[in-house]
Amino acid sequence: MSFAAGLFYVMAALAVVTALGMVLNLRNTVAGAMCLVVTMISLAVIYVVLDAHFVAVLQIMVYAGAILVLFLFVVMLLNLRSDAFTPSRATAPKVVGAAVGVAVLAAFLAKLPDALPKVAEIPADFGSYRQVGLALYRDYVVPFEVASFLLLAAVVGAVVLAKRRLS
Amino acid sequence: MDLWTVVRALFIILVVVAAFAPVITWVERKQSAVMQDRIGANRADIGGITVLGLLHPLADVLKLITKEDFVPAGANRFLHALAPIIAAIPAIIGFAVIPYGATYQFPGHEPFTLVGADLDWGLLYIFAIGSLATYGSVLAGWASNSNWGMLGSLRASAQMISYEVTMGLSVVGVFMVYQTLELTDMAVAQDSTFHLFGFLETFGLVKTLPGWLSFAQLPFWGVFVQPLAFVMFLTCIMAENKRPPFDAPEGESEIVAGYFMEYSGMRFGLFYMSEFIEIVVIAGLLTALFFGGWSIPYLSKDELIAGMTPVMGVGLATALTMVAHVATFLLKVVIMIWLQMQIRWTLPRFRYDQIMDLCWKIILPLSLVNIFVTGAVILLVKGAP
Amino acid sequence: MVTSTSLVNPSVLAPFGVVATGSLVVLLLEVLVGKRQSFLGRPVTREFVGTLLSGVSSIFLFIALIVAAQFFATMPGRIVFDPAHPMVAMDRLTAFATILVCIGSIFTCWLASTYLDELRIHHGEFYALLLLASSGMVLLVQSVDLVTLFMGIELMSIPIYALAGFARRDLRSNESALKYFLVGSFTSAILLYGMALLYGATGSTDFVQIRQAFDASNLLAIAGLGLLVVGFAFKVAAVPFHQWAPDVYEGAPTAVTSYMAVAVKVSAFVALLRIAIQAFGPMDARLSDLFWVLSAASIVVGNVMAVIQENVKRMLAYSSIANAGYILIGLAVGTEEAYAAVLFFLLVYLFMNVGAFAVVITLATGGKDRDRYEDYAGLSRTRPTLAALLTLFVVAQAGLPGTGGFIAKFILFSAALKQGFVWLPVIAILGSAVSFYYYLRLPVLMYTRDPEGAAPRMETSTGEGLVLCTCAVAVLLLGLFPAAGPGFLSHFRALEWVRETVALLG
Amino acid sequence: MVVPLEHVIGLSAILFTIGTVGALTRRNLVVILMSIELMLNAVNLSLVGFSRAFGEVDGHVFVLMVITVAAAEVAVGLGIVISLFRNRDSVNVEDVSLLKW
Repeated sequence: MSFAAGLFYVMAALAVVTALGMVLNLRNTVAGAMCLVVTMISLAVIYVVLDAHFVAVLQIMVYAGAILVLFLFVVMLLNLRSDAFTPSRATAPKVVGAAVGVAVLAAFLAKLPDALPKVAEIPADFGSYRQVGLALYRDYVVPFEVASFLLLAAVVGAVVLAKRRLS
Repeated sequence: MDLWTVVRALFIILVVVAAFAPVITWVERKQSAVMQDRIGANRADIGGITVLGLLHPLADVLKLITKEDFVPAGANRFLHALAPIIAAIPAIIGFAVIPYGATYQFPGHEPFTLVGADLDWGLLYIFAIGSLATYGSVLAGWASNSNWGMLGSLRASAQMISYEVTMGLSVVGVFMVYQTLELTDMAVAQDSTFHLFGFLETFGLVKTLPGWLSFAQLPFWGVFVQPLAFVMFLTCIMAENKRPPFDAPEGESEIVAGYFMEYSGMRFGLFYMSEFIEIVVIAGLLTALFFGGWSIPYLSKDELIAGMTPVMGVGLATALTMVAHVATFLLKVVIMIWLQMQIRWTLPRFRYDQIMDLCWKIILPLSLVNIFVTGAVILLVKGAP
Repeated sequence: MVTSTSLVNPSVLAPFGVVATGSLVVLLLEVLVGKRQSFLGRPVTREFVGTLLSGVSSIFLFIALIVAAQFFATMPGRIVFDPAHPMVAMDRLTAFATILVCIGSIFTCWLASTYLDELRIHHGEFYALLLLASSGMVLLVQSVDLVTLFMGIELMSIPIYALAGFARRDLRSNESALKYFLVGSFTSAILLYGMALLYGATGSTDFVQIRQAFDASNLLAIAGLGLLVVGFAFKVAAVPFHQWAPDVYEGAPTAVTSYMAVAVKVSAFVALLRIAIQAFGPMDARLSDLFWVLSAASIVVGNVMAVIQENVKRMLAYSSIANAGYILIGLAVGTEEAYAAVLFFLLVYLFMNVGAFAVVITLATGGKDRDRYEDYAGLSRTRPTLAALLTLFVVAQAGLPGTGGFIAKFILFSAALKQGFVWLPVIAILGSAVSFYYYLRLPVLMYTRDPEGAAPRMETSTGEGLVLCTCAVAVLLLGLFPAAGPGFLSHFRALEWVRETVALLG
Repeated sequence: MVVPLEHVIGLSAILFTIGTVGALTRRNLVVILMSIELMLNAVNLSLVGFSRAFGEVDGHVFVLMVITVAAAEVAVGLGIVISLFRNRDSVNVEDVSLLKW
């Protein structure tokens, strides 16, 4: 097994463990958020292994560096200490739900290998910021422009909802 | 990309940069002393030898190591211990992609580049690493179960996220000029000169540049072609480092010491050290982006090697050039460190709302204007792609 | 892979561009006018700013409507943004849906300006968010690529999350926004996973190429299609993915509720229609079965639950679930005639639903909605015109002959029967019979009981009057002359338009 | 490709399931939001995997769009949480019971 493949499996295991840590951690929201940060970073490493360098950097910059900091910011702003949360009461339906989820997942995974496409050869600069940038600005210029309006909507929406006094 | 290269480079950088940091604390003390007409650090001695106070960093480290390592009651012990490490690591590994020399080829050898890791998204790497640095300060305040610490964390997270945005936008003009995100390529591109009045020719105001004007040449450095970007980037990156005048998250006259208030001993030392390491990284980054990196003004690498080759042969000429480049780079870095110190000891702390206004209401629009103007100029000079 | 951009048709984006530009203008205008003492010779008050922004927004929406109508009248086939990477297309379906979305948004603008004053939440951002959401809808109905489809859905949803929580001091509005947001973003993730699996199965995000490469025996393709449909079922609140709708509809400001109930549903259904036709071609049997189940469940649950509601907004929420069920019949049947019936249903649904909500809005006063059944007792004495109009709108929703609701249901059910679907129309007709009870409860209350409690608002603003009149006229017109009427009404051929729209899809 | 595609897509499916179960069973608003983020990340992983398999960067562009949307959603979502919290001292979904869930 090559170094990169080994890295993939290590990071995959880390991602699953921390994701479970985020979901199963019932007491501490900040610890949950930190688990998710580790998930994001390990996914970024996996992206590098999959030759998606630009996406990997953005994953760290935006997800780990900005979105989750925002989560932490809000958790701290609202001063959500661990005792602010009561552990959920009814557990039976949740266990059943989780079991159903696992069953569906298992069925999906069992049939997965036959359904997948063949893996193609890739050019040397695959996933570089140049190649992704060209695709973004030429083929996908419409969604790119729409994204700017989307962000505007988010800015206006967040201000409307969270600002103390509107004019 | 060879992942081992990165790992190796990170190790080298860890050792080198970590060794530099204590020296810079000394520089800072001396600099402030000079500006305030004091003598500055001069007491620590070993057998009466003070060496200009250079022993102070050593004493500091000894003091920090031997101090009580205090964890406040109600703190989250794990995150409290983790936070300083998270703060220090991004600072240390940031230097990996900054080139400290060009690509050299000795006869009979493979060409090599003097840089920790030659990534084709070098600058993005720094941004990504820098965006992780936020966690250190955010977690520190939260984990120590202290209201002052929490206030500091809130301020730090808001300030750092905000300035990350403008920091990225402010250097887009530089990418556009050099057409690359790779710091090594950027340094190579800056290893040349341009005619200060070349625009007269471009816009057809004169047919050919008259001789007396064509002597006016400047190095093709970021600071000359993107001066606005330089000022904005310097502001943003200093705000990212949370040092005065942007030290509202620490603000000792308002919120005691902010996010690292409940830290002592070497854990405090790590926060302290990461700030100083960041100074070095920032200096290196500014050098690479705006001051030509390793390049010597008016004397490009090829000219230098070609000029010396007849005298001493290719091998020695290349080696000398390499030494000269590394020395130039270090000199520039030192100047940039001095610049940061100068700013830190000149300006008073901004109020928190002023910091935010500066980011969103001044730098953000200006950086967008800069991008548009740069784009328009490039379009005029080079024509549509 | 990377192609030249010389062949693009930017005109395809014209309606989207107009609406999106409108949002920028409104945002700037609010800032510029809000700071001044007087503007255009009038003192700047909050009401004035609101009216001004409402007017400006409806002008932009109206321009977009005209542009879309122009496309609808002259467009022979379909043009796409960039032939190599279509992304968005303009054809009759797009134009038709854009017109509906614009009408719905204009109605919302007109209704909002007084209503927001009554609720004391009149901020200019409302109109900017409304226009942004509308631009998302316009993009959604013209998407022919999964990426633009996703961006359209999000550009539509994100402003609406904020709009639902626009009454910031009202806990019910907060919670409505929260629930809509949680369900909406969960849905987005589901939809997105479906899209990713479809991309994996077919190697493309373009509808036409997905259709060419679609292999119904492939696990990824089937899972992706299923998740996509589930995501849309959430968006249109089809049973069993409907639990959020009543709460969200009840808590949101009523102007936003009517917008959600109408514009969101219209654009989501048109997008689903386009996916069903263009990306999956001749209706896959499994897809049809899926729609069958969703449709039957929505009709049954929507109608039964509506009976036991005590709040008019909640009742209308369940009735809109039931209406989603009727519309899904058309998708399950999957013939050209059925699709045309779906479009006609959407057209009628727009007017009768906005009309009903407009009455609720017109009654709101003193910072509160009057949305409980008791509030409507004896309304025929206090506000006789409103009582008559509300009667018309609920009677139309129930599907009594003479109204647009009857024609819409009639052609939908007959299209289903023609295709051999027997049980669905039977369920739907039984459901409609149940719906008589809860719809007609309102007229009974209004005409047989004495007024009780606080008096309703006594004056109707111009905007509200316009909306009510338009809706009433449209509901009657579509009911009496669905094909072509006498005199100048002969230009008004709704049935023919929807048939042409569908015929050109292919 | 250094690892088989089914391992990448499998990992993505596992993460998506964890996120879904978390979003449906947890009652803490911020954790629900984070679970939804995890679901989006799982989607991104499969997009990157498929993109690598096809040798086209379409998937990468899609991922960029998803990241943008995720940022926008989080901004609005946390705004809603803040406005709710101002009116009521809780971020537990079960306490949000004015309207029945």
